[in-house]
Amino acid sequence: LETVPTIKKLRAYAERIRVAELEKCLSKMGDDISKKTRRAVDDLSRGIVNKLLHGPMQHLRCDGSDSRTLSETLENMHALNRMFSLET
Amino acid sequence: LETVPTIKKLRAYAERIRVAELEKCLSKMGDDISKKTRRAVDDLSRGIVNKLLHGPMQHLRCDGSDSRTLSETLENMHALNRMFSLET
Amino acid sequence: PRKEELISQLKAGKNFLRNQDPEKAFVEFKSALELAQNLKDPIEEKKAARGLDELDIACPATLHKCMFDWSLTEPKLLNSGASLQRQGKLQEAIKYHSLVLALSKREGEESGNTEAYGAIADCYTELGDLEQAAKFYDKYIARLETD
Amino acid sequence: PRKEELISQLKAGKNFLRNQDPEKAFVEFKSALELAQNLKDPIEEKKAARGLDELDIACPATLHKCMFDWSLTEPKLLNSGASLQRQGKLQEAIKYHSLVLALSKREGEESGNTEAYGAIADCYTELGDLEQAAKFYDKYIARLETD
Repeated sequence: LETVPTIKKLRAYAERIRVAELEKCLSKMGDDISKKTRRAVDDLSRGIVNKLLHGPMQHLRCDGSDSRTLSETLENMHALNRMFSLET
Repeated sequence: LETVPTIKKLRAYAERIRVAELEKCLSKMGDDISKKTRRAVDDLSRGIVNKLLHGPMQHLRCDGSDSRTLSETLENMHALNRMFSLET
Repeated sequence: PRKEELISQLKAGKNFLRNQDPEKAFVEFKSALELAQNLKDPIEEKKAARGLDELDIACPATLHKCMFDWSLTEPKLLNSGASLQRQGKLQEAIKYHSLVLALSKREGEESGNTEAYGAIADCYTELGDLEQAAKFYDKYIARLETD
Repeated sequence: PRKEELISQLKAGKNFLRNQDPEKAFVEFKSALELAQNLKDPIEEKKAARGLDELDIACPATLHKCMFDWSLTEPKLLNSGASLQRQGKLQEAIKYHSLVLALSKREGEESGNTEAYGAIADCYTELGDLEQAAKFYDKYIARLETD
């Protein structure tokens, strides 16, 4: 359960990037895009983020049934905190 | 320098996801998209991947000037190897 | 008799709203609105629309106009939930995101569920209920690889 | 005199090609091609085109047709580099990606450089030259946050 706040912060970190890049893309495409295109672009941005986060997220949620898994999960958490500057 | 192969593997991992999602998106959008749209969508996919990878990549390339940084960099590498199954 | 049906739907909607059951309230107000439009009864139509508006506090008042098109409704519900969450109205945000889960099941279009599970978990984390948060994050993570 | 210029450009292009300097070879063959087209000299035009084709081994033979439009040329060069890399022709792949770096500077459009730096580093990693790889990864990483 110690890793839960890290999951939240990592989600927020990725979402900020996703929204910023999506807005840049939409402004390049102009106003006259179809609903279908809008949706495809949104799905693209979510698809990439979700699939990239899948591994790290999964490794933040190993149930601590044996001690090796628990300590590894905490190491993963520390590494993610460092690499994405999530502590602040 | 031990982390160099990890950088390569992580890049390849992310690129596979990017290309797969981009192809899904383009097939949804159909054949009649403009060069501008095609480019915007490509930039979107690269932008998200690059900005998400920036943190981890940077933390794989701390120069090992003091031992704390070096051991942290190696921990980051091990965590990334685990989380993205990069060892195989 | 249809007018009576309409009135009982409005009453039921209000009850569900009071008992914090937004999904059922949504269904009642939605069919009341349709019925009132069929009966060309502007007063009752306004009541049904007001019920939907109440349900959708933070949401643009146009929600009920497009609620029959799930591809439009879903992002609006997710946005409303996110905006409530930013305002610190966490319980209400959870209700909105749960509504997405409930309705998406009925609509057979579950692509927004990943986001809904994640957002609900975020709210529970902010509320300090890490057990519940972990439960919803697990559902979120399980969906990250699907489309 | 223009015909002489053309012939000397073709010669220079071949020399650069032999000396493994694809950027300079590209420039020579490209202006020779333009000149031959202006002079309506189909034989020399074919030679210039062949020089460009040789330069672009793995690349579709249409490369020289669109090389004046950088937004078309750049992805082709990056693709050719990637395809050479997959075939294990690592030195050649490095040359292609270096060509992107050199030409993009001249074109003032450097968005493909992130990918080129990364790909060059990948090649050096495969070649076992981790020092060079690290140098190029550092340039790659420094660009990851730009657009």
